[in-house]
Order: sequence, then C-alpha cells, then structure tokens
Amino acid sequence: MLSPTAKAAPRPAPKPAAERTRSFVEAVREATEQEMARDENVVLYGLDVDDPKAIQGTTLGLPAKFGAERVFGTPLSEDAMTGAAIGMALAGLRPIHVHIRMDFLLLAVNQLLNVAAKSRYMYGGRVNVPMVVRAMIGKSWGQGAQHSQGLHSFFMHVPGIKVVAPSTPYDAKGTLAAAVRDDNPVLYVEHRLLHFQKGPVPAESYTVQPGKARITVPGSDVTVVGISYMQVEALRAAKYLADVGVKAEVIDPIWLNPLDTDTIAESVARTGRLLVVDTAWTNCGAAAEIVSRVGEKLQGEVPFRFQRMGFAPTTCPTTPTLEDAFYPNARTIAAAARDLVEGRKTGWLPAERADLQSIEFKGPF
Amino acid sequence: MLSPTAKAAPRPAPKPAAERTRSFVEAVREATEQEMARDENVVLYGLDVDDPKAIQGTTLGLPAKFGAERVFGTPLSEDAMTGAAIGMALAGLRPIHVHIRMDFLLLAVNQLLNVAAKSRYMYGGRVNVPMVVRAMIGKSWGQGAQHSQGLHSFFMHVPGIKVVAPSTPYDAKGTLAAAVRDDNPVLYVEHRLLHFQKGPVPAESYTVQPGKARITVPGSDVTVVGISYMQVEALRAAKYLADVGVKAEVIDPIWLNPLDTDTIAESVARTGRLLVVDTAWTNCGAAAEIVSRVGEKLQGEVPFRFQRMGFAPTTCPTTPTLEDAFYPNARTIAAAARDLVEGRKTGWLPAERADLQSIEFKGPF
Amino acid sequence: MHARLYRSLYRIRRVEEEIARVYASDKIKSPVHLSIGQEAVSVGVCDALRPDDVVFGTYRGHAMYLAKGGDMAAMVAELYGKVGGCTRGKGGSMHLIDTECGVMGTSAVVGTTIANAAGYAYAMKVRRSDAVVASFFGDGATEEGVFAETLNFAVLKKLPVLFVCENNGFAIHTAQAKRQGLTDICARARAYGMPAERIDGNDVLTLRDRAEAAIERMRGGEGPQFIEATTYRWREHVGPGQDFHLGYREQADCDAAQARDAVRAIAEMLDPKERALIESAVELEVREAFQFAEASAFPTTDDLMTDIFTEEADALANR
Amino acid sequence: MHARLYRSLYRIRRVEEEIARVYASDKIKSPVHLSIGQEAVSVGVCDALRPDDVVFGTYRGHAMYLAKGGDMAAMVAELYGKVGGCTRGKGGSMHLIDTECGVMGTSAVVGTTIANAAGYAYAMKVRRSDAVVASFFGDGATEEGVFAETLNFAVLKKLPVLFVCENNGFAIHTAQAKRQGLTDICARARAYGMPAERIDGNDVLTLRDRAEAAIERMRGGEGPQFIEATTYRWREHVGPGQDFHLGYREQADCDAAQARDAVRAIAEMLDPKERALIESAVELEVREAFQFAEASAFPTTDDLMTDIFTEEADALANR
Ligand SMILES: Cc1ncc(C[n+]2csc(CCOP(=O)(O)OP(=O)(O)O)c2C)c(N)n1
Ligand SMILES: Cc1ncc(C[n+]2csc(CCOP(=O)(O)OP(=O)(O)O)c2C)c(N)n1
Ligand SMILES: [Mg+2]
Ligand SMILES: [Mg+2]
Repeated sequence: MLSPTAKAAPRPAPKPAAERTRSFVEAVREATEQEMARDENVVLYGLDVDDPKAIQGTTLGLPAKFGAERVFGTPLSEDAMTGAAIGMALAGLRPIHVHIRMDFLLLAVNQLLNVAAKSRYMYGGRVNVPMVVRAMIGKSWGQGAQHSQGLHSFFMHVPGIKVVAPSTPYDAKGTLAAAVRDDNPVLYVEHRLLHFQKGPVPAESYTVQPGKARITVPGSDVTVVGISYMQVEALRAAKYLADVGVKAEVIDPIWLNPLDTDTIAESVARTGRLLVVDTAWTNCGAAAEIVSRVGEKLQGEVPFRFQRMGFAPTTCPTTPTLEDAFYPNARTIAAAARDLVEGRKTGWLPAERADLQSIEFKGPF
Repeated sequence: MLSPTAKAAPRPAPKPAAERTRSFVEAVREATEQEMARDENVVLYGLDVDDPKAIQGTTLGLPAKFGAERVFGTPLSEDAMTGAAIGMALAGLRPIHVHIRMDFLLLAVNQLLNVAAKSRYMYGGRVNVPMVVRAMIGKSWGQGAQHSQGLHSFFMHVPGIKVVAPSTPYDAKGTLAAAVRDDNPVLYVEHRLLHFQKGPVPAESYTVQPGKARITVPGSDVTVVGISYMQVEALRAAKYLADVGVKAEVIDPIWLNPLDTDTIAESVARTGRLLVVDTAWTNCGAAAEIVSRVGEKLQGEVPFRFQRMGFAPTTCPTTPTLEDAFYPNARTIAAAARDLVEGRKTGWLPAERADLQSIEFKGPF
Repeated sequence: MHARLYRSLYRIRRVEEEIARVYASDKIKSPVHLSIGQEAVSVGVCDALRPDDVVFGTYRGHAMYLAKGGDMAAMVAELYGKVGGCTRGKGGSMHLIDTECGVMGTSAVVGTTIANAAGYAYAMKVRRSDAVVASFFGDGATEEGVFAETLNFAVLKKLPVLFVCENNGFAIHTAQAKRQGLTDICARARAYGMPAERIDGNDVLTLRDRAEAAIERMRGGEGPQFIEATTYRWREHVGPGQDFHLGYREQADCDAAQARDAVRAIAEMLDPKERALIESAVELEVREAFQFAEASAFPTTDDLMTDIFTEEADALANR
Repeated sequence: MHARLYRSLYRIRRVEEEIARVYASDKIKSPVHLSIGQEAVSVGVCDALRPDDVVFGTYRGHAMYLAKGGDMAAMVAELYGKVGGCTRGKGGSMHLIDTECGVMGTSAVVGTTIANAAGYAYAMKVRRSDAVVASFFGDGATEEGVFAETLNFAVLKKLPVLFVCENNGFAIHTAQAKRQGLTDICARARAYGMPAERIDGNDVLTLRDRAEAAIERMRGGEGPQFIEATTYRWREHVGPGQDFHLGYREQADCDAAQARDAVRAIAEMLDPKERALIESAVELEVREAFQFAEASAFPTTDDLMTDIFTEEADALANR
C-alpha cells in the first residue's frame, strides 16, 4: 500500500545545462540560500553550521547573509535540538537541522520517530511538521564503526517521515528545495563522497519532487539500483559491464520514501534481473524492501533473479584492507551483475580502469 | 552471508510436559530467577522493576530474593542506563535491562547500536558485552502512536546484537536463559499480549539457543511465518484455514538474528507459498528480510509466491475501529493465506469462531 | 479572578471525576492519567498566560488542556475514540491538542515536549513576538537527558519558556528520592543559569502570582524561568481508581494533600451564589461534553490511512 | 614522583609529535585527535590511580591511554591499521583499548563512555571492590543529555566514578560560551549532588593531589567526584596541523597556554641527568613503537567477518 507509484514514465534526465557546472556541496548551499531568501520561515542550524569549515562548505556565507538568528550553531545536544526543530515547525518555521554524521541520529530518533513522524497523525491532522534533517554518511580513511553508517532504512520503516538520498548535484539542489517546502518531516541523506561530485546545476530555483525514480543508464540485461553514493559506483559498474558487452540499466531511486517501485519493477520486467546496491547494511535494509516490492509486483507474471549488495554484515573497520572489503565498489558490482546475467558464478572481476577509480576520502574529517 | 543456517532439521516441538503449565510471565520470571541464582553476575534493572506491579509480575519477588543491589529500579534515564549496562557488562556483570515499552528504546539506540553492538568488533575482540535488553511491544486499548511499536528490525539491521522474540512460555524461558548466558548483547522482544499465554514449562533450567526455527504446525499448502505475537494469530489462522481444507505450515522463527533461513526456505520449497506476518511495519522490516532471504535461496530453483503482513503503513491509532484495521489478525491472515494458495483474490474472510478470538488487552496499562 | 480560577479548577475536577465514574463502563477507549489533586498547577499557570501564548504537556494532560481553554467536549469525545474528538480518535487521552487556544500537544514519551516547547519559543523569538511558551512536565521528566539539554539551550538563546515541573513526588510508583541523588530540582535549573523557585502547587493564588511575574520577565526578554510546583496525585498513576493498597505510598499523605485541596480552598473564598452559578454552568458543560461524546460517531476505516502525511503525499503513497 | 610524571608527560608529547610528523606520509590510516597541550590532565589523574582502577575516554584518547599505561607500540600500530594494533586494525585512533592496564575504551560518539564508566563502577560496587573508575570527557560532552543522566545515577548509587572534564574551551571550532548559557560546569555537577572543583589543567602537581584526594574519598565510599580541568589544545581539532588561520581562536591564547606548558614545567624541576635518561628511554620507546607499526602486517580480509559476535556465534552467522 505504501508503494507510491509513477504510473507514467520515470523522471527524465536533467537537461545537460553544459553552461553551468557545480559541485554537490555548492548545490546544497545554493538550494539552502535560495529557500532561505524565498521564505523567511526557513532557518538553518546544527552543530558547527556557523563554524569556519561551514559543514564542508554547504553553509558557507549563510550566517553572514541571513544573520545569527536564522543560521546558528548549537550545543552538543542532538536529542533536544531535534525536539526543538519540531517545536519550531509547529510554530510555522521550516527548520533545516544538520548532522555531520548520520550515526549521531541515533541520539535524535526518539524525537524524529516518536514525535516528528507521528505528530500529524496522532494529532488528527491538526498540525504540520515541516522540517528537514540533513544527515551525512561517512566513508573511507578510517571513519570506522561509529562514523560510517547509513541508517536510512530506520526512517523508511516508520511511517510519517519522507526520505531522500540524491546522488547528483542537480538532484541535491532540487530535492533539498522540495524537502524544505514539504509540510512533512524529511530526512535528507548526504554521502560525504558525493560532496566532491560535479554536474550540471541550473542557477534558478527548482524542485525535484517525490514520486519518480530516474533511469540514469538505459539497458536491457540487468537492472542495477544504486542508492546514494552507490549510484556513482553503479554508473562506473555499467561501464565495466559495457566493456564485456553487458547492457546494464541503472536506476537512481532518489526518493526512498515514497519509493517509486513502478519504475524499478517495469525495468526488471524487461531485464529479468535486479541488483540493488545500498550504502548501508542489507539486512532489513532498503535493498530488502526494494527486492520485496519488485517481487510483489512481478510475482506470478515475470520471473526475475536478484541480488542485494551493501555493507558487509559486520561493523565497519578502520584499516584499509578490511575497509575495502566492507564496501561494494564498481568492480564488485559489475561482477555481481554479470553473474546475475549469466546465471552462474563466472568468477569474473574486471581489471581496474584508471578512469573509473573511486575517490579516496581524506579529510577534512 | 549473515544467514545462519540449520543444515539439519528444524527445532523439535517441546515435549508437552503436561504436568507443568505456566504463563509467559511466570516463564520469564522463572528464567530470571534461575539465572540469577546460577550466576551472581546477573543483575536485573530498569524503570519500575522493583515496584509493586513488578513489570506485569515478571520481576515479582526478585528484589526480596536477590537484594536491592542486584535488582533495582532506575531514574527515567534510558540513554545513561543503557550505557551503564555496557559498562557493567565490560566489568563482567550480566545485566538484564527492562523496558516496559519498546518505543522507549529509541532513547537507548545510541548506546545499543553505536556502542554495545560494535564494541566487540571495534575493540578487536578484546571485550565481551553480555547484556540482555527486554523490551515490550504494546497493543490494544488505545496504546496509540507511542506505546505500540515493534522496532526489532532496527536491531536486525545493525550487526552485533542478537534478537529473539519468543512466542510461547517454553521459549520465553529457554531463550531468556540463553540470552543471559550469551556473551553478546541480545534484544529480547516481549509482546504484552503474549504475557497472558499459558503453556508447558519444565521446572528445571534449560536454554533455547539461536540457530533453529520451529515448525509449529506442519502443512503442505502455504508457509506462514508468524513473528512474536503474530505466531499466536498465525496458529489461529491455521485453524480457520483447516476449516476450508487449506493445510498451512506455521513457523515460529524464535530468533530473528541469527535467523534460521533454511527451515523457512525448505518449507517454502515444499509449499510454494510464503506469508510472513510481523508485529511491526513491513517496510524494511523483518518480513522484507525473510522474503528476500527465501528468494535468495530458492530463486532459479523453486518458484514461490509470497505476501508480507504487518502493521498498516501508518501511525497506530487509538480508537478501536481504526486500531482493529491497523493490525493483522487470525482472520485476515487466513484470508491472505488462502488467496496465496488459490493464486487469486477470493474475497473470503472466515466468520469469527468464538474459540479463536483474540484477547483484548485491558490494562494494567 | 477568584471566580475565574474556581471555574477552571472545578471544571477540571468535575470532568475527571466523571471520567473516572464512566470508566468502568468501557466507553472510554483509552488509558487515562488523571490530574485530580494536581489541577491547581495548570490552572495557576495558565491563568497568567494570554490566549496567544502556548503550552506543551504530558500524557497527564487533561488539566493543562482544559486550563488553557481546550474544548471539553472534544476532549471527552477523544477519550471515547470518536470522530468528534480533538484528534478525531487517533490520539486518545495522551495526545490532546487544541491549537486554537494554544494547546500545542501532549506526549506519551516522558520529556519529549520539553524540547518541543523550547523550539516553539525559538520561533517566537525569531518572529519578534512577545508570546511565551509554558512547558509542563513531571518530576520524573527532569531525569531525562532532554531536560538538561533543553535547559541549557533555553538559557543560551534566552528563550521565553516557562518550565513548570509538576512535582507530585512519584514517577509511577517510585518516589523521587529513589530516583534522584539530590532531590532539589530547582538547583538543576539554576545550574543551567535559570531563575527557579519552588512553590506549593496547592496554593493557586501564589502560583498564579509568581507565574505572572515570571511571564512578565520573559516578555521583557529576560529568558527562561523555572517553577517547581509541589503537588500530590490523588488517584492511581493510570486509571480511575485508588492505589494505596499497593503500599508504595501512604493514605495519610493523600489526606494531608486533600486537606489543602485548592478546589475547596478557592470555593470557600467565593460568594455562595456566585459559586453555585459557576458550578451549575460547569455541570451543564460536563453533561453536554459526555452527551457530545456519546453522540459522535466512531471513525470509519477510511480514516486509517489519512493524516500520515499531508493529503497530497498520502494520495501519492496510497496510489 | 616528578620523574614518573615527567616520563608520562614526555612520552605522550613525543609520540604525538611523531604522529604529527609522520602524518603527511599517509602511513597513518586514521583521523587523529591529538592531545598535545592537554597531556597533564590525563597524566595527573592517571598517576593517582591504581593499576586495577580503570579509565574510559574519548576519540581524543592517546594521552589517557598512554598515561594509564597503555602499550605504545600497539597504539601506533593501530593508527597504521596493522594487526599488531591494540584493536588489530579494526578500531583506529578513536577506539583505543588496553584492558590489561585498565584502559576500557574510547568512543567517537561524544558522551557515550560517561555512562559506560558509571556502569563499570556499579559493578565494582556490587563486587565490593575498592577499585574506582575515571571517566574522561570534553567540555562539549557536558551538553549531552547522557552527562546529566549519568551524574544523577552516580550520585544516587554513590558510585566510585571520578568524572574528569577536560575543558579546552572548544568543541571543534565553537567556543564554550557559544554553547552554554552558563559556563560553570562544576555548578552542574554540584546540582546533581556531587563535590566538584575546577583545577588548572596545566598544573599537574595540584591536579594529581586533588585527584588523589578525590579517589581516596571514593574508595572510602563517599561516592562520585568531579574535576573540571582547564586546558588548551595546541593543534587543530582533528589532524596534525595548526588552525589559527581559521579565525575561531587566537594564537595569543595558545602562546599563553604554551608558556605554562606542563611538560616543560616538570622538566625544569628535574635533575638534568635524570631528565636526559628519561628522555632517551622515551625516544627509544617511540622509535621502537613506529618500527613495530611499520613491521606489523595489515589484516587479511579473513578478519573482516570475525569479532562481530563471539567466535561460536560468528561461525553460526557465517555458515
Ligand atoms: C521515556 C519514557 N520512559 C518511561 C516511560 C514510562 N512512564 C510513563 S509515566 C512515567 C512516570 C513519569 O513520572 P513524572 O514525570 O513524575 O510524571 P507523573 O506521571 O508523575 O505526572 C513513566 C516512567 C515513558 N512514558 N517514557
Ligand atoms: C554525539 C556526537 N555529536 C557530535 C559529534 C561531532 N564531534 C566530534 S568531536 C566534537 C567536539 C567535542 O568537544 P569536546 O567534548 O569539548 O571535546 P574536545 O574535542 O574538545 O576534546 C563534536 C561535536 C560527535 N562525535 N558525537
Ligand atoms: Mg511525578
Ligand atoms: Mg573541548
């Protein structure tokens, strides 16, 4: 029932506005600035949003432009500061609350899931809770056990909060604008490695609303769904696969709740194979959900094979030898996709192509 | 990989020790008492464990028997009290920390998931964290949004903490004993409606270890997995189904992490149909996980159809008309199972049998 | 003023007595945490608030809801689980709201609304409004981390929040001294930089005065204020009955509290005629509230899947 | 005693300087939060502890780990991500542990180990042990709810925990006064019923004395004690460099702190020959630690799936 559906076509690719390229960081900053200029109810806060490093630059210049009342750093009090966002939202503000690590959301879930997600319902529709929580997933360079988690599935599990995980600067800007204007709470998942990505970003304000996934590479042999940063790895994997003649169709769900199951299921109906790659654990994760939903749609009609990839089912280690094995990457994704296509363990792993290497994250921590 | 498997047969049914019947509450109390007597390192604490109502009787008499140091009530400080459990465990105690509502665990997940679940790994195997968290799921009688959640999937998602959800007094006793003796953190999920159940419980101490699910009703037409209290509804559903000639095989997973996928998959391979019923939301829930795992095992070999049931994808309402529709029950489970068997929407819903009515929970709140 | 206070006190007392009476009939589809004996705290504070000021409270929220002007019929209908309820049967007794008169919500998770109140106050500040917020919570709530976190934030930002601790000496059945190493709640507030005073919660007149003074200071920009009001719960923690048989507290303590009952104390200050007029008006309101609740319909299952998100989003989710 | 303190101070200072120096080579596979300038707090307190006493700390934990006697080579190897590391490459700089000398862990989530320390102390109490626990944390951690919750619990149960707030005036780049309405951290401790004192964290001798007195009180059953040690971080929050160019703090403040450097102060109290002996022994230890780290192997991928649970359970999970 929750399955939101785009009966029509999936989201078209953004026009390659070659004239204007921006980084993910700049896209986030720009959306924030435009939304704050557009609506004086928007406020931006969180630990260190007003410090010199400005959350990797995503809040740069905003304290000066909008003043210390609308842009402010906070005490180290995730629980109360999340509760405060709810109070602000009840009073008509539109807070954006920033967390430099998603791991710290575990201190905030009581307010987010017991209060924010439930308020509209338990108060019989008498209140709106327009608030955005930006939470970053860390990776690489010894981030380790407590600075690396992708916990978005918790927010997909409990009804009442939307979840978005853009992977391009274009979507970063458009979904953040949509999230800020949304009258419901929204978790905005930001992967630290995406911050380096560059891409076309129109100057004017626009929104990328929930409802539609995007087919980022059309193909016919296997459907690869890449969530958040794993979209980047999936795109690279598609190139490795092209080298061996496998045509992967890559999909970016963008919004995880509501999730556009139709676009994914329609693709799987064509390819007969589904590989879901998440930047999180798979056990009770978004990958399990996507697999289940596609199964619900296609069972009895179109047979398909699938695989889930994500964090290894263990705690994130710091040392690089183990850390590398903890995460899926373009090559392991390509290998899994090819095995799905061939219906057997081929043992193939593409040789690394220099142009398709992952960025190693190396601070600022 | 996480899929723990019982290559051999599933767990046999406990011998119907007709001579000794106990309630779920008594089983929990007895296991606690025996473990505390057996090992002086076991301590029991949490809000109100030593108050006159004694957590529905599960802690009755224990303060007097073991003293105020080993059995104690606490301040309203879920976060710190959970952190304290970890410290106790590091020092060699075996704390059992009790929460009268699983909803309140959202205040404790930082310590449970960021610290307890990760300590052994992030400290390179140098520590054990033997602790048990008992958490109760509420249902009925206007418990509402914040007193009704089943959040076990969060603990299945993050590696490092075991999860058990017994449905019978026999398993309640045996799994609690196993959990207390386990050197890893264990979440022990208790459903308030199960507290009323009675069943055979041997007097002596015994454990029901992780690793094997139990086939509670053998059948050939459809596999029904019922989690926690939904096991009771599933057993009732099997009777409704028998009335119309459908032979359901009912499985109680008992342990959710590690999960015995093999027993479930083997059953589905025989029946060709899988219905998973959880006392939680299905989105990224245990039901999604079980469906995905069975798919992983059987795809390409045995085709099967499946359905997930759980909380309606909304916030839990208080008024009975809506609350009834929020939960699966024996009749809606039976209806779904029959539809799966017939491969179409039959529209059948069994008439309520007086002997199969659900217990309405009516306090103590 | 006495008449107004009495009307408010009597109104709460009577509707809760009626709730307790009706409870056995099973018409009330919800646990109830009664405020009987504690009414004066809500009444004293709310009487000093303006209509555009707002309050946040707890599952023990009937008194606050009514004292701030909440619709009694909508509250009783809510307890009955009816569509006429203040949350249309979705929230029950623990989630009362009446945004029109500034009741911004009550929560079943201890401590949560303390932070919500501070956030609301932050919005008032950003808006240059002189409206203030009152946050009601129990003595138990002061043990939750969110309490300390919020106090610090409120002082840091000089927020117009009046923190009101209704100290009834117990959290469920556990006495304060069994939960707090040092039982001086005001000391905690002061340690975070906030003026705090402990007031007899039965003394509705003093309470009202001191609340008014605190509120004036807040409107003048002096930042958050703290009141600890000592009080006593006459009934069991949850449910309509008594609980002295449980042995966790003494009937004698209740007798002492009842001897200082604010409802009777204020009643005795009134002219008997005026008092009678108030009482009969309240009796009528109570009767009508229960009639309204009885007459109101139960929601239909269509309502199950609304209000999760705003309408548009619910439509998308359910498509 | 001076020699002992100096050895400990110098050991921490030198290994961290070396870490900073090596950092650019990318051999250290982990973020590092250096304690340079803050060593005296850990050294003063740990010197007053017995070997069977334990400590819990934070991601800025090198100083505490070493001061309590942690194995230097295992620490450096851990930073290098090697199997010889104290967590075999799994935890990195932020999760140091050495259970043999009572270093019970450090955490990257601010505030968490404060509660863990109290739990450990509870165990000591149940066991009738007179061992005590020291909990190290920053000024920022005192804003987390868990801090207040733990203080209350520790006083309630009279736990033998010495709370040590290393107040370096900043949380990352945000000054204390921007985060705390009232910046008196000791006042918070007292409000929960705990003796508290603020001590110059550069004055290692006084600190050691006061810590010893507090620890004696704890062993005597007087319950938790609180020390706020004022100090200054010389380097950037995370990483090996300076950060005065960021503009959030002044070089002059650092100069003032450096003028009162405990390492130099204690050095100057020693006989030059004794000092030279200590220094050369430490230099050797440091050199050997880095050699050990270099020589140690990286874990193999087999190690990825061990230590999630105890062995038996890992086997079950991976079958
Ligand atoms: C976070 C949380 N923990 C525990 C509970 C269970 N609980 C419900 S009421 C209550 C006592 C609260 O005491 P107090 O704050 O003094 O309020 P009172 O009921 O006395 O008005 C407790 C522990 C809860 N609802 N929320
Ligand atoms: C719960 C939590 N929130 C935020 C962070 C991000 N963070 C890392 S260090 C730090 C500052 C902590 O300051 P303080 O406690 O004073 O310690 P210091 O670094 O000064 O030693 C913050 C906010 C975190 N690690 N954990
Ligand atoms: Mg109370
Ligand atoms: Mg600091």
